[in-house]
Amino acid sequence: MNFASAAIEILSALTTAANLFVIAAGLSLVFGALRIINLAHGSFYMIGALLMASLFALGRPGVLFWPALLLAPLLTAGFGAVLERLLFRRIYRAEHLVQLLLSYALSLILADLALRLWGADSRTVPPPAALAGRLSVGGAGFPLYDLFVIALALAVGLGLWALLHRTRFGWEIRAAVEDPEGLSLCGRNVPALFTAVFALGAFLAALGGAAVAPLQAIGPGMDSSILVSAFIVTVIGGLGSIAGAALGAAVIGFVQAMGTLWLPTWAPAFIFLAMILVLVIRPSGLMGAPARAWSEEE
Amino acid sequence: METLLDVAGLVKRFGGFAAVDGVSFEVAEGSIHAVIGPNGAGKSTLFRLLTGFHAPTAGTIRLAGRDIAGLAPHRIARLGLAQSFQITTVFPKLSVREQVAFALIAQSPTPWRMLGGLVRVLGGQGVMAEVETLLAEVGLAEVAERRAEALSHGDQRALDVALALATRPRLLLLDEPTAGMSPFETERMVAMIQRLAGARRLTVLFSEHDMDVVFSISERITVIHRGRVIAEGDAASVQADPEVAEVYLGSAA
Amino acid sequence: MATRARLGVGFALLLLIAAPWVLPTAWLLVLENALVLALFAAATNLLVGWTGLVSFGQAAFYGIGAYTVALAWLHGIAPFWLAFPAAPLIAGLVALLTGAIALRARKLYFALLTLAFSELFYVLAEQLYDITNGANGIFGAMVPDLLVSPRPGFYFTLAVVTAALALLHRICHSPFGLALQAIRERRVRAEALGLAVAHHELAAFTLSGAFCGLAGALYVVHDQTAYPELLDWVKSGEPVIVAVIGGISSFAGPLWGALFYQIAHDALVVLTRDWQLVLGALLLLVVLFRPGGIVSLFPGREEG
Amino acid sequence: MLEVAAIDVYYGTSHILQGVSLAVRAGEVIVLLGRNGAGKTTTFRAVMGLTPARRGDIRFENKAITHLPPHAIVRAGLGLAPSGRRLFGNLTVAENLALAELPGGPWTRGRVLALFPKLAEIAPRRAAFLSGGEQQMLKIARALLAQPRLLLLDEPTEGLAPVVVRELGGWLRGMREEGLSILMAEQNARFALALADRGYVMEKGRILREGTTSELLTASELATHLALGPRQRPAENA
Repeated sequence: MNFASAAIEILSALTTAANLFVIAAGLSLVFGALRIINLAHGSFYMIGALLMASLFALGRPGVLFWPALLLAPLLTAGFGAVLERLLFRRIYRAEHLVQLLLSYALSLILADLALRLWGADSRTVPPPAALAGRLSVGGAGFPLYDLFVIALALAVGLGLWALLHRTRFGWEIRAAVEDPEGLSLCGRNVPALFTAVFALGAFLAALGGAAVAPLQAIGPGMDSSILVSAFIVTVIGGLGSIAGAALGAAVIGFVQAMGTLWLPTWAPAFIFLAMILVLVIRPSGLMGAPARAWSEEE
Repeated sequence: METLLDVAGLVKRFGGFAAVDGVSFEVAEGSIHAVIGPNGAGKSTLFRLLTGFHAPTAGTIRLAGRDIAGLAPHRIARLGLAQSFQITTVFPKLSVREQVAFALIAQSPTPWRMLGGLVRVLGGQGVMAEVETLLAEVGLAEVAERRAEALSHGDQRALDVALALATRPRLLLLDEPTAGMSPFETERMVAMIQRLAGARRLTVLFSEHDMDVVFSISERITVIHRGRVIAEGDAASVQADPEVAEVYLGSAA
Repeated sequence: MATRARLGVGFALLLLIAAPWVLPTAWLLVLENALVLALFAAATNLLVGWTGLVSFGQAAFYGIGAYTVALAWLHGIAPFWLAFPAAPLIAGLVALLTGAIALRARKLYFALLTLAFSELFYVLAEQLYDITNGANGIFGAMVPDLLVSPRPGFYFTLAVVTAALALLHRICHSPFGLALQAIRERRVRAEALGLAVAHHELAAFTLSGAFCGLAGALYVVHDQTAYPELLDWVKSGEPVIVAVIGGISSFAGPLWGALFYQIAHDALVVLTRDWQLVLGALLLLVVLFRPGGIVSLFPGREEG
Repeated sequence: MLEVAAIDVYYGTSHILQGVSLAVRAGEVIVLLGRNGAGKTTTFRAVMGLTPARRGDIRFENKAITHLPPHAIVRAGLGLAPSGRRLFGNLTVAENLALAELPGGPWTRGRVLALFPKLAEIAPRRAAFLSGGEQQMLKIARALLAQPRLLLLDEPTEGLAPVVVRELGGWLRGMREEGLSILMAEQNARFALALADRGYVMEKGRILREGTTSELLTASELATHLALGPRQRPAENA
């Protein structure tokens, strides 16, 4: 393997990792604030991608790419908000088996509904003309769209950091991670905040799905394949930590790139081995979420 | 009387904060001994150190001469120190009889020996009879078939004590045994403690906020405040201690 | 067991023994599938329902049981009658080793670790092409002819499942089973009472893995094939869902769940393509409104 | 201004409060005395809607608040400074304060910082790293910024050094002069009674006694319930 193709392989792995970060950040955010495990997170990713494909197809080829990239996640976020009000709200205090099963049940239902609405055929969305080319560096042609996905993930990461540390909404989320009751004593409507956080999580999953549309075929089955990867990233980083999600995505990206270069067939196994290794050494991930203050009181 | 529990120079720090800051006291075999102190004095931490749920930063805890500081909770339990908890911690979905039986068989060392039938492994009827004796002793024979979650608060606390007794302890640790109880339930619990200490020759170490209970049954009282022992003695001497009064009534602002 | 329960079990066994002479072959196969699933679910429930350990990786042991029989045949290592009893032993051994690692984590992290192990074995089965035929799977005459014909095959499965369930029932209702329930209810208190909790959890994990392996070996008897998806986490979800739908707090729950699930699945797959939708909706309803599962619908039958 | 009428509160199946009634009039400082586990914190939780009462009524300024969610109760004019280390430890002091500030009342961050100048000094520090006194200050400041007309203080002296306790007394007198009504739960009876107009004594989930400060200071129950004197116990020779 020469340098050029190795560089492209690495970029491709980085692109996957960047996109995984966007999705895992949503999963982690929802876990941190709501203490809920959402196995339907992959469904939001799939719905985002499918909506992207449908919205894109509404206009003349290429015209609606950017509006669809924004609108698909927004619509999914709205849908997520509805699900939070109807279902997830009931199980915040339930044991994790109930949370796992309820969200798994939901993912089954959504997978079937998606199959009904969009059919079994896979769809494609071409990248916009401006990003269709390659950037030539040292004999290697990097697909511009891959670079865009990486830039988008960086923007999402910075945006989330700014949101969490520089806005009142972000302070509320961070406060809710520690002590939702205390937040309600500050006169903040915590249930409404939780709906918003859940919607934001769905938004990030769907954004990941919409952004990945030009890179792969869109169709049924996307949900379960991404879910395991997103969970690995989140768990390696530590559930509930956005920075952890970034770190987890970086670890997975690195492992995947190295695996692809040297032992392509074993790359998937390395990811699981990495997760097992991290959890054995640090049973709550690299940057596990802080426990809620009041649950530790004697 | 022999010393059963000997605590010397016990310290537990969390970060920079010393919750228990050099506590020493002795509990005589067969006595009823109270540890009291205002909220946040360090009683809960002290109890967690004794039962092995925290490892001490420094100091020794000797149970019948053997240092148990830092041992795992189940090891300490096997050495004869049992506790009932401040927040009732019975097993909600098991029946009263089942969980007392469980507490008895939990003393058996390996999982593999427990795979057989209940009665056979327990060595015939003897152990089931012990379950019934224990239930009668704490006054729960009539509700033996009920799930613990369906019991009254007082009965749950009694069950909690029965579970601790099932480990055949030498020292029984009771963390606020009458907390949240009605006056009637409180009297039942007090009577039970006295009966156990009398009939079973059990040593009882307990923490308690209800001073009536403390002064009516304790032979010796250790007062702690801010992680340190500030007074020790019998009821009369502790009541007369000005520092204790200060700690409990507070000082005017 | 209460007299009524004994009578119920005896009656059910009589029905099952009569089944090959009454049911058409297609339905006999459905029933056979249900028996294997019942064992898989009951074995998983030893962890989920009894010990309170939610594992999303029991398919690993199911698959290992299946692959033991299939690989022994493919490479001529051992005859079926040796490979079959070896399957639960090997699955149990792997469970012992992976459990020792997975049980270091708690609750959700434990669930995800079991899932990771399951996926790891899945990848191994898929990538070790020279040994396992990879994604193509293994198929062929790996089972003695006798067991392939419907009636003897059914009776063999029935006999193995009955014996295994009897053993599992015994375990669940032994002092060991009581200890597992105590761990589920309040782990810390069980430890304070002197129970070696970690050893008990590992023992439960190992036993569960062995019984899952046995179920996997029976799957091979039934379908004469082994393929990587048998080890996938989606497969791991199946016994958990079956147990929950049936009712995890009783021994009989997963058995009823398996019967219900298999019949509903095989009937609905013919009628509609929305099996997943129905299953998801059903699971949702059970989790939200009937946490006791199917068995909680029967009057006066809380414990099995 | 606050009327609690015969409320019953349960945690799961255990009956914690049994027919608790109390009242606070505008401008009063009321103290709720009682041992650990007497039900003081639960009473506050019920008033704030954190553990809603199963029976009985709670009215604030003649408006029923029994079944309102906590944030609505806060916005109706009630504030609680909870006991223990209930702060957002990962947020800075400044963030804690900004989060707590609600518009439309007398308390601004500037005014609160004037009352607690120390908080301005430590504004960039994470709340988890504050001393006990600083934490108490921040908790009270936070509760004030929600613009309460009645402030509930749960164990304000808990874990404080004597010097800080005296200082706390000063803050509370200051707040009272600003026209704030205060309902305070305390174990430190002398501290609380020195500040209060009236008080209630709780035991085992019930109100045992109500009276003015001077009545309570001399009442023999107080000595028996809070302090060390043994009480007559009728049937106790089992």
